[in-house]
Amino acid sequence: MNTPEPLLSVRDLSFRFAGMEKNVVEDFGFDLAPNETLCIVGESGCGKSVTALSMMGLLPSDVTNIRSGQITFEGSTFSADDTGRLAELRGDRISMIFQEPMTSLNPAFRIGDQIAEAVQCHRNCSKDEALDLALQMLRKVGIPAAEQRLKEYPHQLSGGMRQRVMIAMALVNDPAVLIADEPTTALDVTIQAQILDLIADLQRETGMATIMITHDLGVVAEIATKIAVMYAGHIVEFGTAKDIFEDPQHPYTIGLMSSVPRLTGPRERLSTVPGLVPTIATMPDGCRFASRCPFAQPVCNTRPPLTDLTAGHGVACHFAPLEDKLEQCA
Amino acid sequence: MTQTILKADNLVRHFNVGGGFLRKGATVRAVDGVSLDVKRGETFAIVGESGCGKSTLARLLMRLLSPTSGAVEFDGTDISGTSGKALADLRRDMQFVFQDPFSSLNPRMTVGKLIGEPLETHAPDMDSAARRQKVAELLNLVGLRPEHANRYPHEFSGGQRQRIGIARALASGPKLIIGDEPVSALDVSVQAQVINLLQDLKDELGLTLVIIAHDLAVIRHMSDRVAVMYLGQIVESGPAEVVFDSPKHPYTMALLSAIPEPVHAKPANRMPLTGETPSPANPPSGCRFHTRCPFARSDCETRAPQLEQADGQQVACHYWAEIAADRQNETRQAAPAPSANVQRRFDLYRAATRQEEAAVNTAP
Amino acid sequence: MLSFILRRILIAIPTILLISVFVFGMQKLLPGDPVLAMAGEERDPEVIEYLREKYRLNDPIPVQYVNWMGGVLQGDLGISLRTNQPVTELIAQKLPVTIQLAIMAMIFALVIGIPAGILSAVKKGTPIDYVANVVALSGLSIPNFWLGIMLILLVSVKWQLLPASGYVPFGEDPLLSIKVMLMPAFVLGTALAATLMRHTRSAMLGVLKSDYVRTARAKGLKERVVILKHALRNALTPIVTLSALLFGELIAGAVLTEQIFTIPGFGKLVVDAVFNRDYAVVQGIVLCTGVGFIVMNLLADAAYFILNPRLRKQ
Amino acid sequence: QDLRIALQSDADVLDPDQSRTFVGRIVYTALCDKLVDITPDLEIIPQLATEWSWSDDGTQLTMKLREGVTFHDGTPFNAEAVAANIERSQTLEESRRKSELASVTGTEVLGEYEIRLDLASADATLLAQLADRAGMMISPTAAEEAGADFGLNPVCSGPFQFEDRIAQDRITLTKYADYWNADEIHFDSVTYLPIPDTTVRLANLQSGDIDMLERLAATDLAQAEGDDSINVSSAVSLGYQGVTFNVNNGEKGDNPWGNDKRLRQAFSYAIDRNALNQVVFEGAFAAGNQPFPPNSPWYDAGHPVPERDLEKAKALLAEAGYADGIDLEVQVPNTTVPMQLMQVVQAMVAEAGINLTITSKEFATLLADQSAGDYTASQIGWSGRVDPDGNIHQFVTTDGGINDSKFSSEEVDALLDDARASNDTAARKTAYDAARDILIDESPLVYLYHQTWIWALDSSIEGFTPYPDGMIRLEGVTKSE
Amino acid sequence: MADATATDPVLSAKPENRVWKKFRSHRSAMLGGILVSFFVLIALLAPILPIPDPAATDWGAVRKAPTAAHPMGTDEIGRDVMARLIWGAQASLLAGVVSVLIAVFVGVPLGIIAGYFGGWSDAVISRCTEALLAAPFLILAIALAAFLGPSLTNAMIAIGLSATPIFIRLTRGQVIAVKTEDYVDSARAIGLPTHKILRRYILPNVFPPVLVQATLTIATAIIAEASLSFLGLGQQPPAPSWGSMLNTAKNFLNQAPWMAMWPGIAIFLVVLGFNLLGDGLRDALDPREQ
Ligand SMILES: Nc1ncnc2c1ncn2[C@@H]1O[C@H](COP(=O)(O)OP(=O)(O)OP(=O)(O)O)[C@@H](O)[C@H]1O
Ligand SMILES: Nc1ncnc2c1ncn2[C@@H]1O[C@H](COP(=O)(O)OP(=O)(O)OP(=O)(O)O)[C@@H](O)[C@H]1O
Ligand SMILES: [Mg+2]
Ligand SMILES: [Mg+2]
Repeated sequence: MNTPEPLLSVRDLSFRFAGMEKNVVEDFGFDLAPNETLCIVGESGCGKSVTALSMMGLLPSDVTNIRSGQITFEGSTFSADDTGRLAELRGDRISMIFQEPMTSLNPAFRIGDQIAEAVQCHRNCSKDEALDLALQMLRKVGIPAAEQRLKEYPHQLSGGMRQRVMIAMALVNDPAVLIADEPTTALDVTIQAQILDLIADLQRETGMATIMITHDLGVVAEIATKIAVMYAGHIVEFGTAKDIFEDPQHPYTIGLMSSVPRLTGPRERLSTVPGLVPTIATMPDGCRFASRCPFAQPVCNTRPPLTDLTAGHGVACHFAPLEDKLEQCA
Repeated sequence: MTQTILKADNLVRHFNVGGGFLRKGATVRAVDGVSLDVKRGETFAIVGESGCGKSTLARLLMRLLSPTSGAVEFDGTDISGTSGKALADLRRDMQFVFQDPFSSLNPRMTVGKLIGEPLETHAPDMDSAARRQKVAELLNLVGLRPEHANRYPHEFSGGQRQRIGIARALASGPKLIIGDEPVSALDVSVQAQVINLLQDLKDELGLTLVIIAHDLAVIRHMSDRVAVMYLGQIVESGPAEVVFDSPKHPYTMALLSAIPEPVHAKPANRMPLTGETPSPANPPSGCRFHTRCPFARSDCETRAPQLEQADGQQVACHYWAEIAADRQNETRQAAPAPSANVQRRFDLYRAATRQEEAAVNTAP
Repeated sequence: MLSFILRRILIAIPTILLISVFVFGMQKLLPGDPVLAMAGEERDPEVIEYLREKYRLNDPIPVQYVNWMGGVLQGDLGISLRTNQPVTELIAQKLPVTIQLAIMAMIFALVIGIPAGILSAVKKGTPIDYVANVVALSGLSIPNFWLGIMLILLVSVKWQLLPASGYVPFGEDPLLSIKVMLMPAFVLGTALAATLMRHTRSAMLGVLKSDYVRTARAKGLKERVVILKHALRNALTPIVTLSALLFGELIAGAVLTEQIFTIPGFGKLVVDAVFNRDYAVVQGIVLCTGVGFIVMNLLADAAYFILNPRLRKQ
Repeated sequence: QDLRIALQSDADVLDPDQSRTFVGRIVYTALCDKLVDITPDLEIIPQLATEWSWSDDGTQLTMKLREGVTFHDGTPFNAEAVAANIERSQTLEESRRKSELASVTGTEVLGEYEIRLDLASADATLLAQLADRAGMMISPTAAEEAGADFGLNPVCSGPFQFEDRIAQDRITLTKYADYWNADEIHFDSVTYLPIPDTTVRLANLQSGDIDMLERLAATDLAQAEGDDSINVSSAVSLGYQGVTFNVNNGEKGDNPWGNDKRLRQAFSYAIDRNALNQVVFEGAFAAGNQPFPPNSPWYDAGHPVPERDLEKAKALLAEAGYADGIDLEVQVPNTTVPMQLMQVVQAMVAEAGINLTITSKEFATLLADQSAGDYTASQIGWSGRVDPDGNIHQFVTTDGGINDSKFSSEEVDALLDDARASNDTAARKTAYDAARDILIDESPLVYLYHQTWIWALDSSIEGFTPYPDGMIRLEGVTKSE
Repeated sequence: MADATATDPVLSAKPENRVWKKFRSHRSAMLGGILVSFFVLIALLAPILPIPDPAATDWGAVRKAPTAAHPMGTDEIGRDVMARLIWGAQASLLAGVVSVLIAVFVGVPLGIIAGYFGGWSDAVISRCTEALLAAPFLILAIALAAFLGPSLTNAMIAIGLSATPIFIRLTRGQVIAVKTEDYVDSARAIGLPTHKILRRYILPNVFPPVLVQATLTIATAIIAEASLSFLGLGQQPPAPSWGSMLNTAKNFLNQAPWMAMWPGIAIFLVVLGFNLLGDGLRDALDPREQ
């Protein structure tokens, strides 16, 4: 597979919360080329949102503590805790859709103004032009009666509409990289499809790269070029959509995929990943999934590195490739 | 004991919006004449477009909002007028999971307190040790750790908070839970846990569920009956399997066709919905869906359809029969099953898990 | 809007009645005899009796109240027992003075207090925060008279920069008028500035943690805009309530400052009137401040509406 | 040229007949001429009346009036005007001057510029009254017109006429061009500014915002004297400050302090009046034990200001049965000086075994309680009158209007009534001395000190003469540029 | 899933401890605590400290600048300023703290009721607040002095009452904002009785500005005590309080600046102490604060 020049790459990103001894997210990294879509999936609470925030330089500095990491964006490399650099980029070159649609909009301002403001702070244009752009954007994300909504306040919108406003706000400046944290969770499937199409269109038009955090494997299957599966702050498996969907290797990936309810066929009891994620404080030093892994062996007390199984398909498991190793064990 | 546990009769809720000091605002018809009844022990699902009034309906059913008109009956008693103590008591039997896990938890209370609170309210005799114990159990049940009881909501991820909300709703041992997208923020494995949990509770305790969700796979998996809403009204309802297998209303069809499947390289064959979603402040005349309906005819613009019986389901469309006839051969394609390779791994994994569980259960 | 205002006016009527009854009753219960205070050193019993009759002080209190109220309805607030001036005239004379003082003090307070509060919230835990807090709290702890006298001694006596005291009507010579009021307004404003600063700081600290501030940052807005627009706007609710209240307190609290700088304002009028048991004056003033408070509250409520769109529904 | 004078407080109504404040009188000095005036030595001298004579029995006072005098509104001043003024003082319902002119039964206009006052009985105090508000002449036309509202726009015949007043801010008077003694007046206008705070008053003088001030705080004296640009003048006042005991005023009079004069004597002995003066007033005031200051001709030298005598005080207490001490509650006006004063007294009498508690009250309350007899002891004073009678008669005679102590002694009543009726200074003095013997023994009022009026003036002001009545007379006062 | 039920020490680690721990590690709060305790200690220990009698006058040493014998100088009638400062601590602290407590305990509940329930209760409470606001403090104080008699307690009541309206209004405003939050709905949804909603959901979320106002009002209250004692309502002479010391000092700012300086500094430090404590408490109670 020929890899195009990456637009954004992240290396060795680790950070922790103040007062904790272990990193919440450890050795996180990926390369992302224009037009590509990286989907991050994983256990809820595994650190997807905080990772996204760290790439925006928006982690609250008093509670989080970046231990290491470099970011390369459009050819220049800087340290992950260089919030100044990130601040220059955000909103313009890199923008983000937050997971919390309800609280992420300022209750005191009309949504039109909030979007227009994002335009105006990066472009030299009049308020009217900005509002106009905002209106177009609201239409694009499928908000009904967009002219009127433009003048409304966040509390007057339903959850899904707020989410779309957030999306409009993030996309309005044609960013080079879009980080979307569960952007369609609050939306119905028709609108979800509309948004995904919109993002895809933009990607085609502008070469925007997207990092998408989502739990909906259907969405992942539809849009991902690359997938990172995270568990407890580690990337446990990384690969193309095909790799992950057709050749899942890590036990967590498998567990995850097998728990998806099906749209067809009999309604049987869903399979799950049993057990609980350890808290950060009690997190084992070895494989973080070991305590819940049905295949766990003593060797799992050491941390398995993310090693490439095939080019671009990495798995952090002592037992990959799965069948071979399992058979060996058996 | 009646069959019906929750009944809504022509519920209407309007909001006045946009009125500044001087301007006269518009009226949003968030819920505009919804009738439904939920049977004891069933799972009733409500799906629909964002902003079509699902959350508002749920709040009306919970009496968190009072209806502009119409009535809600719970367990045979009209609760539209109850207040104070009676209402509080009612809430032991009737619980709500909020849509937004971020704003619906008091930021200044620990998770333990938040979950312990319904217990304290509805089981005041319980001593505090027992309560802590119960909270720990509840946390466990939703896949969180008992240690988490001492943390505050902001220290949790979205999915974790949503689980806190679910634990909270389960705490008082309600007969009915109304969940406003209760599993939307959960990853699929936890989602599976929660769905299984709800299923178990339903089976063991006869819990009734009203679920609002966007994830149709979840709906299909969980629910006995489904109602599809569009712009404040129910356009189709019926047993889940029937609705999923042979949708009668064009909107339902569009909805179902838009579901992304978690399988690689499956071409999407969506039924396109054209046009903008109309505003609930100014709903289209006649059939509210006519502006976007691919099958719309001229009289749809003027004549508002009523819900009518149609092969075991109810549809609000004048031409459902004809459309159904048209689409006879276009039955839903079964999603391709996972490849054999993947399926084998799933089986392997399940087997290993079962083994593991058995081991844990037999351990002293 | 109109109906809102009308409703508020309707509500205001019982409020004012309540206030006037309350104060009237209170006053009449006070020890000390207005006539005795008026009679002078000699306290001629004949004069005392005459004055009692003249001002109808022998009537039962409810009758006195009704009489007074009857006058009020005809726009007559009675006359000052002390100077024989009509109360309306007195109020018309003093009110602009105090309002000017209060406005200038308020401006001082807002101009100093809010930026300082924002700064110390943004720089929480840094030396700037500590300094701002210490300065604010000392502003609060330094009694007005001390600050006032020190300023007079320094600015007027030593440097001869500003007049030591007195008052020039704004209409007469606006510049001089403002100059004369500078020191008193500053003195009056310090404590207020401190209060505003502390409240702003606290409210900002809360708001700075919210998600929408993060959103604003994510848009790439300058930190300044994030703070001054997005955060401040939401932090303003308690500050607005407070400002409205404080403005009212300013008028009442200007006494000491007016005393020191010899400003013929409301505050001094009230105090003298109370000490001399000049009932009509007290009553008139209270009526006036009552209306003032109602107006301030109205403004504060209107500000709520503007600041918090969530309240605007229905 | 404008002269700016800072007063300690704002004047009340500017109607001499209704007025009751001390500062009001200061303003009248410039605004209203009186029939007679006083010298700094308290001798009565002509002002609007050029000469006068008493009938032999002292019941008729004939006065010749100054000619060519007009009121500020142009109304000529003449005997009719005097008659009208006296009638107004006596009959205006609001008049506070009634008691001062109580002895006058009628007037007789003898000519354009001659008038006779008829008295019920001899009244030695009358001339002194006419040297004050009772003798101030206001324009009869204006008075007729304005009635009781005269004070809003007073019209007199003094060197300055009323211009403008903003309550609590200023009273402005402008020079009256047709004043009979206009040559002596060197200012075009005079502005009175009430500045209550003593420190601020001084600061205003130092910053040049005012030209002079009255009642400089004794504690600021040293500072003012040290300042080259400020001159200080002073005069011991006619008034006094002391403690009034409730001897017989209502139920509360029935207490050890009211019943046993030994206690009151002990109280007086326990106080070191000179130390008091030193501590509170830096020695600038005058210690006192009588209603007249020691420098007054009426002072009874037979009872000099006593030295403090703790032993005697203790002995008296023991004699009265309070060897182990006794409580005393004193009500005090809630202003700085009285509070400070009483705290010093408190400390002094404590050494004798008197446990003094101070109750501070704002003045209106204090006055009401005092006249109602709801007190044991009260710290209060008197601003003083030119005639000795004004400082003593109403306070200790049985029917005295301000006898809040309700002290009553037939002997004292007789002596003071006699003194009032006589025009013979020596005879009056004897009577007052005789009354003093009793009063000092009974001590219903314990006198503590006499205030000294202190004026501070800009050094450019010349020709100012301090008077013991505390007034500011502007004749001859000049300001150099 | 079976493992975690039978637990464990973590469960008993009460969140209260966390608040306390956070509070303890808050540096400026600790400084505030030290300041306040210092003055409280002084106030309590006044009788046994080796200082002169605060009422003992010395005619020979009136308004003397600080010396070894009188480290803070003497006052206008020759009393030791330091002794008076120490003895005055009690009255001033009481006046400051108790009157603020009165205002808070009366004002906050009323504000909550007015804000949360709206309608009639709001109308009645708001109207009364306005009436109270419009009534001059002086009248209230003189009337109370006359009817309740002169005591520190009554002074505290008077100050407390006059400070109450501000707390009512402040709380009301906050409540109106907070009650629109989703989490309040969530409390209603679980059927929490109203009084608990008010206590657990509304109160903690309206508390920060109230706390700030309370710590600020302490300063005003300490100073107000002095004006009341002049009206015969507070501490009566010769018993000292900082406020009345300041009040007297006013007349001697030129000649004896130290008379105003020491009580001024004392008030400042106490107020600073309480404010720092307040900040600390606020931070400790705010879970989002590290
Ligand atoms: N302020 C904080 N203090 C301590 N722990 C925190 C804090 N914020 C988040 N966490 C923890 O960090 C972890 C990662 O949180 P994050 O929000 O990134 O999860 P997520 O992967 O986005 O989950 P979800 O899919 O549910 O949104 C969680 O376990 C959460 O409990
Ligand atoms: N408090 C309110 N004031 C004004 N309008 C409101 C209010 N709450 C809801 N609405 C309007 O009512 C309509 C229905 O909102 P609701 O939240 O019920 O939608 P929903 O179906 O839950 O959508 P979603 O799936 O996006 O959550 C929307 O148009 C919304 O703007
Ligand atoms: Mg997340
Ligand atoms: Mg919703």
